[in-house]
Amino acid sequence: MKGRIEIDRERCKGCGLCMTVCPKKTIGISAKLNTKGYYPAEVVEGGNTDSEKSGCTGCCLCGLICPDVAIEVYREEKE
Amino acid sequence: MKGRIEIDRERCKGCGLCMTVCPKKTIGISAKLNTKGYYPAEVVEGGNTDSEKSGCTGCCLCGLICPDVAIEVYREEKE
Amino acid sequence: MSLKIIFSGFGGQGVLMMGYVLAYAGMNEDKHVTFLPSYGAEVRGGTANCTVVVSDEEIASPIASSPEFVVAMNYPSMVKYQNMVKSGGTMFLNSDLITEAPSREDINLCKAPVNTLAHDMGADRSLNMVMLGIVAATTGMVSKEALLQAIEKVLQGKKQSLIDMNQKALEAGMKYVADNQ
Amino acid sequence: MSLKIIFSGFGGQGVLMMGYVLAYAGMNEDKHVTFLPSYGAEVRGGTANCTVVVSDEEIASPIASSPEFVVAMNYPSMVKYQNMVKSGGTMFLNSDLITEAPSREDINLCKAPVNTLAHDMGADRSLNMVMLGIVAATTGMVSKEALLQAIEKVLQGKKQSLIDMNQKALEAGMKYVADNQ
Amino acid sequence: MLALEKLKKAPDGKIDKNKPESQGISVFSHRHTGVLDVKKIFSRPKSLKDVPFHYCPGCGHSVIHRLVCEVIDELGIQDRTIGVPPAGCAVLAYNYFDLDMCEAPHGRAAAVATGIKRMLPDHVVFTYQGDGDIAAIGTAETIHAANRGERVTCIFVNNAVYGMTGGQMAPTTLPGQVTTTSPGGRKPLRDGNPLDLSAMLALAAGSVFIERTTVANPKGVNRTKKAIRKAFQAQLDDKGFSLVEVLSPCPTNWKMSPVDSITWVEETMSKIFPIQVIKDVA
Amino acid sequence: MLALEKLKKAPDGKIDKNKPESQGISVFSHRHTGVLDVKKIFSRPKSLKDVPFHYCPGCGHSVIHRLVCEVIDELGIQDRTIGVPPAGCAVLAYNYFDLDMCEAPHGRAAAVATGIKRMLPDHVVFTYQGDGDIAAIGTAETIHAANRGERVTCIFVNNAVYGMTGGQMAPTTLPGQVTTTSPGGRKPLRDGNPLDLSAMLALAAGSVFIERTTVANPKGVNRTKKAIRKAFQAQLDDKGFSLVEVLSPCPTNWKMSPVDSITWVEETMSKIFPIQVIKDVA
Amino acid sequence: MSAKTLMRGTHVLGEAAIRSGCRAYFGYPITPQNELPEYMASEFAKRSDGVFVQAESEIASINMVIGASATGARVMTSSSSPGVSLKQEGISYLAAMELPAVIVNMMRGGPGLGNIAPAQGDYFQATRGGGHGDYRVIVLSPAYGQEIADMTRQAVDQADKYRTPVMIRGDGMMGQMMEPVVFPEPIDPASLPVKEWALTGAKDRPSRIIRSLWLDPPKEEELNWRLMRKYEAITEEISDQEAYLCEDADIVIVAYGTAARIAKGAVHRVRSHGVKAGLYRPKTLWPFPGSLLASMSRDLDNIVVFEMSAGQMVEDVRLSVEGKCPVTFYGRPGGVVSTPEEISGVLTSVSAGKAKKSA
Amino acid sequence: MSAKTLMRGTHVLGEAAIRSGCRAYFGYPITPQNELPEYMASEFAKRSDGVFVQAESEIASINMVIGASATGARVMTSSSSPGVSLKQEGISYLAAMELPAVIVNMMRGGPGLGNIAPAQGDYFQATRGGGHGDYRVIVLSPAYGQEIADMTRQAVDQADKYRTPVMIRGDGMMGQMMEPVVFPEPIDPASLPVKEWALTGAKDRPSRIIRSLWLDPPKEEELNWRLMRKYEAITEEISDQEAYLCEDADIVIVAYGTAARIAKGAVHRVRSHGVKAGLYRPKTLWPFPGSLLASMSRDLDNIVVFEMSAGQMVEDVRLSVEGKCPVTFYGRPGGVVSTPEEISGVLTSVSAGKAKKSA
Ligand SMILES: Cc1ncc(C[n+]2csc(CCOP(=O)(O)OP(=O)(O)O)c2C)c(N)n1
Ligand SMILES: Cc1ncc(C[n+]2csc(CCOP(=O)(O)OP(=O)(O)O)c2C)c(N)n1
Ligand code: SF4
Ligand code: SF4
Ligand code: SF4
Ligand code: SF4
Ligand code: SF4
Ligand code: SF4
Ligand SMILES: [Mg+2]
Ligand SMILES: [Mg+2]
Repeated sequence: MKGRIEIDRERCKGCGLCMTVCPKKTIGISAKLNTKGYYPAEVVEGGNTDSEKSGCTGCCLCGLICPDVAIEVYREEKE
Repeated sequence: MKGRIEIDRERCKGCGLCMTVCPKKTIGISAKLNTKGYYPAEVVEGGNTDSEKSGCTGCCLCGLICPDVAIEVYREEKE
Repeated sequence: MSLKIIFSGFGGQGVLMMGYVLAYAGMNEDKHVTFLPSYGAEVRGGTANCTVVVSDEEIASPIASSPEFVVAMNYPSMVKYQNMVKSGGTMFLNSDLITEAPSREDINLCKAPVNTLAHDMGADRSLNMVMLGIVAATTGMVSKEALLQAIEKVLQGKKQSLIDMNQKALEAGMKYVADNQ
Repeated sequence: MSLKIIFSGFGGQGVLMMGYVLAYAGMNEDKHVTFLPSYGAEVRGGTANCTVVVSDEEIASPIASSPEFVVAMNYPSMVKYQNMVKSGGTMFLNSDLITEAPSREDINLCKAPVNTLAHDMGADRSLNMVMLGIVAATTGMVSKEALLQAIEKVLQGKKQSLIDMNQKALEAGMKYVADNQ
Repeated sequence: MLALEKLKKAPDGKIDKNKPESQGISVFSHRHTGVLDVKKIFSRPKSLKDVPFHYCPGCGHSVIHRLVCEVIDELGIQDRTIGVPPAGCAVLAYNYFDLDMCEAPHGRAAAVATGIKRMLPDHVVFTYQGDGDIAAIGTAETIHAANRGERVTCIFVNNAVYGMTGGQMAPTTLPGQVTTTSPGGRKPLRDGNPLDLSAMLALAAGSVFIERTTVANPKGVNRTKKAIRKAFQAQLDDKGFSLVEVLSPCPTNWKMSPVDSITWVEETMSKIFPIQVIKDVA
Repeated sequence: MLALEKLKKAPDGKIDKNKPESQGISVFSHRHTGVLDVKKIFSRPKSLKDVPFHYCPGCGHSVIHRLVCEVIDELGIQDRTIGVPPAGCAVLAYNYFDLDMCEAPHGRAAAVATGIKRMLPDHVVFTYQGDGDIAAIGTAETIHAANRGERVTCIFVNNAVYGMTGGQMAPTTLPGQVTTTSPGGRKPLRDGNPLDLSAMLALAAGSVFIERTTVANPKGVNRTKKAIRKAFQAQLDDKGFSLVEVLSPCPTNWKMSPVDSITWVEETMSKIFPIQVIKDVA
Repeated sequence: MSAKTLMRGTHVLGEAAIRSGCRAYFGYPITPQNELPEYMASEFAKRSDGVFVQAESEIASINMVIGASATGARVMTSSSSPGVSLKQEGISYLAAMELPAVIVNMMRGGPGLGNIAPAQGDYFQATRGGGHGDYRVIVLSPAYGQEIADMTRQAVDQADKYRTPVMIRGDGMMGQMMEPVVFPEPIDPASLPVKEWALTGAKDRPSRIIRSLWLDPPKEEELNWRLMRKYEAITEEISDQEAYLCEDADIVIVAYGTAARIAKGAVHRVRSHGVKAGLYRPKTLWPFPGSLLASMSRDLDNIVVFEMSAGQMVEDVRLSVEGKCPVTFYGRPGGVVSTPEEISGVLTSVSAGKAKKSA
Repeated sequence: MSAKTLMRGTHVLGEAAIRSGCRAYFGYPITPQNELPEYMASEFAKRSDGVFVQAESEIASINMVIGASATGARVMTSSSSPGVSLKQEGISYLAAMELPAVIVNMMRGGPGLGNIAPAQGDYFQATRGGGHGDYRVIVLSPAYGQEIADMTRQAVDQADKYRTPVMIRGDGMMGQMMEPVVFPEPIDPASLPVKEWALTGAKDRPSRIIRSLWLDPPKEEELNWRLMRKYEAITEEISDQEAYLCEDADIVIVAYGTAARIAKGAVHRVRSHGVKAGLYRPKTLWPFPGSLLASMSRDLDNIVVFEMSAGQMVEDVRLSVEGKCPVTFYGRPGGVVSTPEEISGVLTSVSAGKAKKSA
């Protein structure tokens, strides 16, 4: 299964919880402040969605734990 | 064992609890009001202290239950 | 005309009902009335009393500091209220329970053995209505009809026999006054 | 003479400490001082600010509605306070985080890259004392000695290295002003 | 106005009964018998003031007062015990307990006791509270005192009703029980259920001894006294919070005779509030 | 006065990091892949207003807000649900819940909810309360609402501290935990013990469903949602009082990073407050 | 029933409230007002459309009132002095949230636990707001059984009209005393106008919030000034008093509630001895009906304020009169009920004092 | 340490209380006063002779105060507006039981939950008694850091002397602001006079009772009049104010606490523009120091009352002045903090209005 997430960098407060729970380690912390003054989470540069191993599976764990509903999760499903 | 009780008829409110608990039925209710307007408990007329069966044993049950500490109990003990 | 009366006694003597019936009767005669029961649940036991004012005008104060009439159903009540009665007023005493006389000279006394009277008619618990009958006949505060009707209203929903008994007791009280006049 | 200054920035920039050290120094120079921190635990996050008044006379009001000086350590603070500065007053800006200029023409600007300055001396977290040094050197509100002593007092009980670092940062700020005059 | 003096009749025997008799003590006639020694084995404790109670006939409050005083006398702590009475029928408890006492606003006895005990840790502090006081308005104060493990003792008089205010529903009123504010009987769906505060207090880590007893029979009276003694002892031993809940008759508001009241406690009330040690880790 | 304009330096790379970046969304680059259908499987629920939360980074409150809204949406009861926020960090909850909401004074949410529910028995009424709110000042109101079996649901956010007022000791603060009012760490002998309100509420006859969960890990989040759903369902089924206690991180007052906070919940806090169904008779 | 009934004050209050559409009562026992909750309990047990909850405390009851009122219901609570102190936080919230509610205080002797006798020591608490912040509560003071019925109707209506808590104040005597009463016609709550602010579930409309938190001071200030404007309107529209035999009076006694009845008795007495006395009886304690008194005061020799307290309303009298006439206070705190004789003595001696001065 | 220290108001209060022999604090968190309990917690954690209890509520804390005070200890509690409302029942009890206690209210914007900004909306509550019954509480209003220290000492002493609760009132600004303070010398509680009424166990003496229940109205009345005599003595002995630049003033602004500081700034400003303004700052709010103001008022053109409320102390000013001088009110409720500029504007326009009228 393949997934994809969107992180709203203005909603994100950089708590890092999503990073911690992501089994695929596809999330990291941005090097740039957002306008609220937080370093938001972002999809890791070079995160490889094509790889079954390291790519996002759409497991939603990040979304579940995110306190700020800053993450939306999409999953690719066979029709 | 032989006992004896004293009922303070002015303290007594005639609740009748002592009567109910006395195993020897040596307590009754007076036919005369006390100055508070209650019919107080009294030792039953003809209560026979000499009789081992019907007389007061000094078991204290009446004293224990009396809400108004209107009863004092004495017991005759061998020296 | 405005008449004030205090009913007093101990709980169980129906003291409040006396006052209530009187006030009710007064109301039904289109008089101004107030009925003020004693209250005080914060201390247990003790006496009961109530004050009734029956008046042709609006009643300013429902408190009877010097009432025209006092009814004492037991001894402590007599002691408590004897000094309040207005000079020239009347004190009604339940002579079954009150053997001493009040210490005042300037008031009338109306003694009646209401326990006995009620007992004799087989209505031990209606001693209050006997006394009320005596009060009504003596003071004329309200009419007999109004009182009989008031008893009916007040006991509405209770057994008819009870109503009858109370009405009879009231009449017995009034008759007692007539007989002894 | 009575001078009012607002220090502002976000939490973690040591804004309150700037004000506290300044007030402490003023007190030790026997001036009248007030230090008024912002408070508001009932809403999370947001900015921090404080107001310091240093005066030769009793301070009537500790509130600076039009302060002579404002220190803004980040952009939102500049936006918030730019209109409050007294005409002819000075705004101190942390130019590392504030690239735009305030919209007013009638005030002086004193921009300094305090993050950089602190970073360059290996004391990232002492950017506040750098800024305080700049403020002190520019305004002359209190003496250098009083400030150095205040830092020592305020950090009493902490590690000596920390005290040294903060004192050095203060001096760095003052030196920066001298160098760039 | 009639002068009705003359109407006075001699009352008959029956009515005579209603007349007050002069004061006196009714006793067995034989005070001493032969060589036997006569000892007074039951009378009022020393720390109970020698005044009549104002409680209604058959009320449990005064029995419990006596038991508390007996325990205080036996422990010899009258001179260092401070009591906190409630607002409730026992509001005048200080008229009976010969102890230093500090009134508490309705329900707040546990907080007042906390204030006293914290300042005088070597003293013995107890509260005396009704079910409305302790289990309704005072719920929070009691639970938190227990949870803090305050070294105080609560005497909790459960009579399933608001006695002092004239018989309203209490938190401990039984289902179906008629009170002035549960006119058709307490309906759990509408009015809630009897609250078992003692069980809740047992869950508080700071409580060490909690027992439920009754004074509705002599055995219960004895057991109540033992429980009170244990509760005070737990405090003296600096163990924590202790409480004795006593099921206590309120004939007046139950609209029962005193004798029926004790039967009701035994047969009905103690079914819902079982007599038992609820917690004992003292 | 110096004109220091000229001093402006170009910031180096490191400091550049501090500059705000314009708004944007960070996404995986491939939105669609081959014949697969891309479905949004996780986003904000409808009854949660689309505004940013004011809570601190890593705070559990907002997760719990989201879960309540998800349940409300799934049950289709947004138009007949009324919420009661607390005084506490969630005091502004009405800014997030797109529901009719009525503020309650600190601790009194259960009483306010009772008032609402009694008037609108067909509506769904819930309170949202912190541990200080529900288990300290609101102890009595909560216990008695449960005891009356009020058909309301409490969401009880246990973060072991007074969050809003700046980190004072709460009734649920753990032994040894440092707060601003337990400076050397909570000492049970002096400050009392962590109070288990949920266990006490389970003793109330009117409570039908009580569960303790956490939002400190994704599994806990799922379980919390299920619990909230069960709690609301118990209310919809007119069964009685329901409550979900959620262990929730407060990084700010615990003075921990958000990541350390969730670890602390899992490793320390849930030892004292075990994750479990406490009562289920719904 | 529009016939006369003989009923005690507490029952009159309860019956009048029900007839005014009040279908919710939340309370906690305290003497001397227990007959009111008891009446509500028994009436609402008889009908299916009324809610009676005996709360675990006064605080719980006032907060249940907040909740019930928020749904748009007409709602009442009652208590007596110490219990009313406990409701102060909640009353401040009601005022700030602009929620209607009727709160009854059958005052007793205080401070502290005091006693249960009739007293008027809670005047300040009611009229100045015993709670925190700038708010006012409409305070109605009936003195007669009929007025209890009428003012209860008024209280329920005004609470809704102004969206504000209204307090009815009596004492044990007012509550226990029975007088003949004719009740107003019953109102069907369903026929009342819909409250556009009430919480009924956000069905087909935006969600609603009832709150009192305004973290931003200007917003909070806005609320405060809105309240003040409302209070000004209330002051203009409802201030009310009975001015009895005041037209030709040289001396006026100001008293309310039970004290006013006693004072009326005293006025009759002294009039019969030739002292031209009148009674000024505020029916609304807040707003205090001071303007008529102020305009009368220039022509008076004396004003006597009589309260069953150590002196509280006397401040409102002084604020109204502002020195235009001497104001004497006579009070009996602690539950002592004066007699008309006693008060006529006061009136006589004050007017004699004045006579002497002007002689 | 008799050296100057820079400390926030709440800490000054705590430290001064400890130095005044206060060894017991009971409280419950609420902004903006949390730093006071926090200070007490940390100080009493350091020493063995102090008791700090964070209670489960404001009600519990005021009742712990009752208990602790009953043992003779010097004891303090603190809160802010809504929390102080909850303490009203307990305060009425303290007054009735004649127990000393210090109660701090760091007021916030109200009514209801309001906000945490500096405000003065609880003046009535404090000075008129938000609780039930006839009682008063000494109310002290510091305006400067040093005064917080001094008045705390005074509060603790007066509470004991008069056996009455004393309230210290500030607001968030007073509590947070740091100013240099010199503390009074510490008092050893053991050196204080023994309280003959305190509960210490009935050892070798008759048992003692602390109570407020007097079922018999004459007894309760006796208590009330005893309290009233005490309050009269207090009024005579401790009423206090700062009259600043009032000697030659045409216009006087009356303000207390934070508002008084702002007003002082305004006085300076308008003086520099030729308006002869003075500041009258009550330091005791109850007893209100009205006599000096009354005697000044004939010579004034105007009195302006400035409060951070919708107008409460203005009643005390009017009661003092009784129409001898026009009284204008200016208020900013809800936590809005005026600037000295704003208030000088008010002074200027009021005095201009007056000038016009008299021209
Ligand atoms: C704040 C407050 N609320 C209410 C009361 C009235 N009140 C006095 S005692 C009491 C309850 C009595 O019931 P309980 O505690 O069970 O004691 P009991 O009389 O049954 O022994 C109440 C409600 C009060 N005095 N103070
Ligand atoms: C009567 C009253 N007392 C105190 C407060 C201050 N206060 C606001 S929130 C709060 C407690 C916050 O703790 P908690 O309930 O655990 O919620 P959290 O912020 O941790 O979510 C307190 C004490 C208040 N608003 N009202
Ligand atoms: S959905 Fe799962 S795999 Fe994808 S980013 Fe989130 S946690 Fe990682
Ligand atoms: S969990 Fe949410 S708020 Fe936290 S870092 Fe990830 S996206 Fe940002
Ligand atoms: S002591 Fe025992 S036997 Fe004697 S009277 Fe009492 S109960 Fe009866
Ligand atoms: S138990 Fe006591 S009060 Fe009751 S009847 Fe017997 S002696 Fe009298
Ligand atoms: S009312 Fe009940 S509890 Fe109170 S004294 Fe009477 S019997 Fe005892
Ligand atoms: S203080 Fe704690 S509970 Fe409050 S918002 Fe911040 S993290 Fe959440
Ligand atoms: Mg009880
Ligand atoms: Mg919390």
